[in-house]
Amino acid sequence: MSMQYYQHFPVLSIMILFLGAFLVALFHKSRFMRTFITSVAVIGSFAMMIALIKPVMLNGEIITYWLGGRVPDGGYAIGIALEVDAVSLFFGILVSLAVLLSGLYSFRYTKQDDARDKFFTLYLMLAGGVMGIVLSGDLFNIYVMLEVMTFAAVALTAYRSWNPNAREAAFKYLVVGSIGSSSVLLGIALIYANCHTLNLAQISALAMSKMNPSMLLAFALLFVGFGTKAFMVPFHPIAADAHAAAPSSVSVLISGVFTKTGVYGIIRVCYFLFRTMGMPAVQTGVVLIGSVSMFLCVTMALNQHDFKRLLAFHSISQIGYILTSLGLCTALGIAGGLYHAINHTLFKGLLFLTAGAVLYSTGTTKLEKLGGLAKKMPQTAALFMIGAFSISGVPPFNGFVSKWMIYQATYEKAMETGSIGYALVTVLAVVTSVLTLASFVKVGQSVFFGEMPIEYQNVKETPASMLVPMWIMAGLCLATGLLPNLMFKYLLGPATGAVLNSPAYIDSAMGAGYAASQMPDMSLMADPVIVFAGAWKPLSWLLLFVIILAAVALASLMSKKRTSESGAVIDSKHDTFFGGEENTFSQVASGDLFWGFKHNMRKYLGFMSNAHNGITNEYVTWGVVDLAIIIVYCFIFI
Amino acid sequence: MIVANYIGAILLVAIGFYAMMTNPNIIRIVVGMNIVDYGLNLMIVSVGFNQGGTAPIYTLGELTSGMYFVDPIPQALTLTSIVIGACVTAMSIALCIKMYSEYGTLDARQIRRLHG
Amino acid sequence: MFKKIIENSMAKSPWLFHINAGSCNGCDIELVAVLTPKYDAERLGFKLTGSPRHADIVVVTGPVTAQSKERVIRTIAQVPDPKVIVTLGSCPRSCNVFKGSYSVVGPLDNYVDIDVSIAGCAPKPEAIIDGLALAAAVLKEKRRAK
Amino acid sequence: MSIDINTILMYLLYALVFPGLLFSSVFGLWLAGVDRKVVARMQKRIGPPIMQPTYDFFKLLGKETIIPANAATTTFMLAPYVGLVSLVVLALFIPVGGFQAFGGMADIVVVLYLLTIPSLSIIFGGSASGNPFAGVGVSRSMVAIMAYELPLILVLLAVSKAVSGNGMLTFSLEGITTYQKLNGSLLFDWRLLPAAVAMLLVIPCEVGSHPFDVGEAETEICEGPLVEYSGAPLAVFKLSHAIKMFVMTALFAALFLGGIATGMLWLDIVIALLICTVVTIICMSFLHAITARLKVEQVFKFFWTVVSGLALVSLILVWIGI
Repeated sequence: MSMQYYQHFPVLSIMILFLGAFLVALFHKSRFMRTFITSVAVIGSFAMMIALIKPVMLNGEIITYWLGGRVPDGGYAIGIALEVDAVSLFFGILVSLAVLLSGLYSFRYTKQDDARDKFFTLYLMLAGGVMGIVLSGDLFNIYVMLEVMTFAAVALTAYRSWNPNAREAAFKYLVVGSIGSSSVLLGIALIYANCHTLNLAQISALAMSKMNPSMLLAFALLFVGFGTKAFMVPFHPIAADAHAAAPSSVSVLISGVFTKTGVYGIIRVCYFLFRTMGMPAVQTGVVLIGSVSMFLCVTMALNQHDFKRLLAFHSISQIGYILTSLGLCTALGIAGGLYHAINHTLFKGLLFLTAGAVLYSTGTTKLEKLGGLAKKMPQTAALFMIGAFSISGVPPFNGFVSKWMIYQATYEKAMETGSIGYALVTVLAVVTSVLTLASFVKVGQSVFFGEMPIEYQNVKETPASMLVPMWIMAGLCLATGLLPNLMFKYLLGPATGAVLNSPAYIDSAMGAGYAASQMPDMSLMADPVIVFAGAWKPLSWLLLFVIILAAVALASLMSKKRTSESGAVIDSKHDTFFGGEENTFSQVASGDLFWGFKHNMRKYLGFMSNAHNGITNEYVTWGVVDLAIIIVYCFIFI
Repeated sequence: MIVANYIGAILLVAIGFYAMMTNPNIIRIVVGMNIVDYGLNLMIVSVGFNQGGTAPIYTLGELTSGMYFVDPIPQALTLTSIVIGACVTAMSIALCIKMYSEYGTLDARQIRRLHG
Repeated sequence: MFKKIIENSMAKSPWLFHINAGSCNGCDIELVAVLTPKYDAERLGFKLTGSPRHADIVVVTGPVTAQSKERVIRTIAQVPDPKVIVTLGSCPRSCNVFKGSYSVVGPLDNYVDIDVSIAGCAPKPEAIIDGLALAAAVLKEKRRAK
Repeated sequence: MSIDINTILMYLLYALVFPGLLFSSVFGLWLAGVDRKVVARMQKRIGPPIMQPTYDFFKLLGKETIIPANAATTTFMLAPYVGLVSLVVLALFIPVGGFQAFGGMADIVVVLYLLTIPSLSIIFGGSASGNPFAGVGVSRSMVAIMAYELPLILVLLAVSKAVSGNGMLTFSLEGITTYQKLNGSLLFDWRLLPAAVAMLLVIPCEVGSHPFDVGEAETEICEGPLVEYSGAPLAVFKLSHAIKMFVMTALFAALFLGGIATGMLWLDIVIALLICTVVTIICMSFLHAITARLKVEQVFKFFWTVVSGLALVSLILVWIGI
């Protein structure tokens, strides 16, 4: 088989990022070179991923690239492989898109920092690590890339020397994250001891026939390891610290990309390596973890007083949605989870970037100190609104479509299994969505609307070079919401099919027929059919919206315009009504905003707030206990 | 013999986690991380160990029938893992130094500006 | 035609905003009495609003005290046009028994133009309804004049 | 999707006349008038004419619009229109007497989310006005949304479960009404009675009527988010409020009384509109006349315990399939 030119793209898209990292370090003196190299690396990586859509997504090819040309010999994969199927490519596109937009944003954003060359070196290392994970077909390679990525992420978290919390956050991140890394390593060792190979495809072919307690332990360890990278409960506190302390463009990567590698890892472990996802016990476990993550973190988010920390908790809450949906093991559930994964990257990226813009302009992200910025930064406020509507699932933005699918998938699962538990998961997901909305109303009221403190009188709109990536993200938020059909055709459909079709993945690496020869049962679902229980046609809905909006606009134009707006001087007519008093600054503090809710939930919220006490040892204890529980759960129920 | 290695590895991991869970001194937490690492390294090396096997470095002339090797891949993995462990340790110690100068203490119970 | 509809609606849906400029509370009680089942001013479309921005008719009671003067003027300014200013009781027009007090700076017509005055201390509810109906007619006229 | 001129004309007709903007406004304003009249009669008053909300609407159109100096102008002016439009779109999706303008385009989850947009428009509009009273109102309105959303989804899921048999799940409103046409209205299914009661309690909270109008308490916080609005935007908000009454009651009629079929479409529609009126009187006017406003934390507690409990009972009953 002659190699097509595009078969080199996976390795090149990783190499270009790492090469960029070294070149940036080499040319660290020149600002132009730094910008140029970074741009070339991130754009090149993204372009190569896009170029792979046609062969992988549309033609259904699986690209297997053996480094050094060491193809499998005698049924054993001795070389290191890069294997790109639709799932890998899906995450690859998602990652490179976030890296590209966030990278473009960083050029201006890091202007206030020192040592910017190191920032871009680490940034590209982080990006390369993530790309390496999602494109690799070798388990140990994934581990190494995981460590590269974690290392870069920790360094970037601690990067802002003027942020007093950065070191603490980075340290906790490193320590608690090391539980995950250790679990992954131990899991890999156990798998190697049983299967004598590190190739993903071969392991997944052999694992079923070699199932024994140590393989089960390896499954539990790998699950927890990748779960740590996805910051599932109870590993969430470190995520909140790290997201908040890191520069915003890095937070975009940590929340939109880093966590996605965890999700990707869980897909690989549960659907490919061990193929345990078919078991009801595993489904229950994953859905349980997902639901707890989504509800617990959204209530934690309601308690926050810092814009970025709030976003961080939401990030984990959304990961909870993704895990819940993926844990259902139905075609609709997988499609919904993957859809939510890409939506999460887009809207959470957008929100982090707006938070960064606020930080850039005002120097703080404390909700209590801000207010009324929409007058000074109208575009940023509009972008924030788009992000907030997307994440809370307001139609026609993208968050709605994926949540809609998740509700259906969970409820359908409930119908299928006859268990009311899954129905309650649907309810929980809806409630979480409302609470998400509530906390973004809080941010909107405290940061962009409400009254403006006097010290922000001279705040300027975000610079254009930062606005452009944000507008692109906002446009994508709307586009992915309006064009689900295209999303299904080009991204989600093939990816869902690939998740359910592990034999094809195996055969592509090991030669045709290998899977059939090694696996006792071949549950092959080559072409999943995604059926919706309800109806939703965003485009025609938009048409309606436009028609009616036009009618209303016409009507309001026809009625005589009687708008009076104040000039520069505030006269008493246009003054805020304050019960007749002269207007003085008085803003409802963000902590008191949902008093009616908090009062009723005070015991729960107080308990949660006390539990997240910031002591590293306790977070480690949670992690280790969680690890132990999951291991025990696996041994009892599987 | 190899069983002793496994038990030792598990013990090391357990000791490391115990240290991380109970010691409030952040330097000792880092030490705990290292102990976990060593446990894992021991584990991986033991996985590839063959009783009586020789080192997997040979020339064709030395090859005799009945000769067998220890698995070289786990050793390579261990090397990688040691390197990574060293990097992580360096990083965390660097952070500890910075934190000590910022907080004036190494006590994890007092390094908790981020909470709630 | 559209203009005509709006003009007619103006007279049929006057919303009140009530300002107490240091009143003894007598007139305030009578104003609320107007909304009770016996007199039911709502049948004419009257409604008490909570914000001056929604109001068409501002009802002021009490002699304007030094403390309340600025607040009254500011609140009246915040009512969107067209608006009608009604004084309820004798106090806002003449300061009544409070005239000459060190703390009274009224009457109100020193500061704003008054459209309708309802006299009495306190005026009867019937008188208040009559005055408010007159105010609604004035409101319509003001709208037409625009 | 092929689009010809006839389809577009039909769209326009549906969207602008029936059951869209014109019809829903007229009927909504009529409902609001009936509501005020009934409350007045219950308090032994004569009450305003039925046309009163219409007069209010046109009067407000003729007033000056003041944009406060502190407000974020674009959001402040845009919010009411977005809310109105989403309500009109919602009116198109909800079947009225079996007549659904756009049948295959929405389901209960879409309705659930579209219902939050009008409330959101009030919230963001109020928030953009920069008034502290509005801030308090925003907070309360949001808590009210949080309060009613839990029982509402429970009700919707219970209904959905009740109508979807033999393994096929249906979320679509069309499917729900079709089922009722075949098997009788769900209100007469005793298992769903608690859900119907819960829905009747959700309606006033969603619409923002007594005793759940915490967000717009005019005597405490000067009408909350609406405090700075005047003129045309306020008129649009009042109109949205009226349309919301129509939409919510029509939703109730579709979910629980969708089985009424006489064979004549116009008669079905008239009956459905009568049901809307009756539901308005029951769940809004009655409650308005006999209760005082609850405090915000009481509203939250009430909805998350009593109302959700009712809905949950229904869900469980439907689920275990008695």
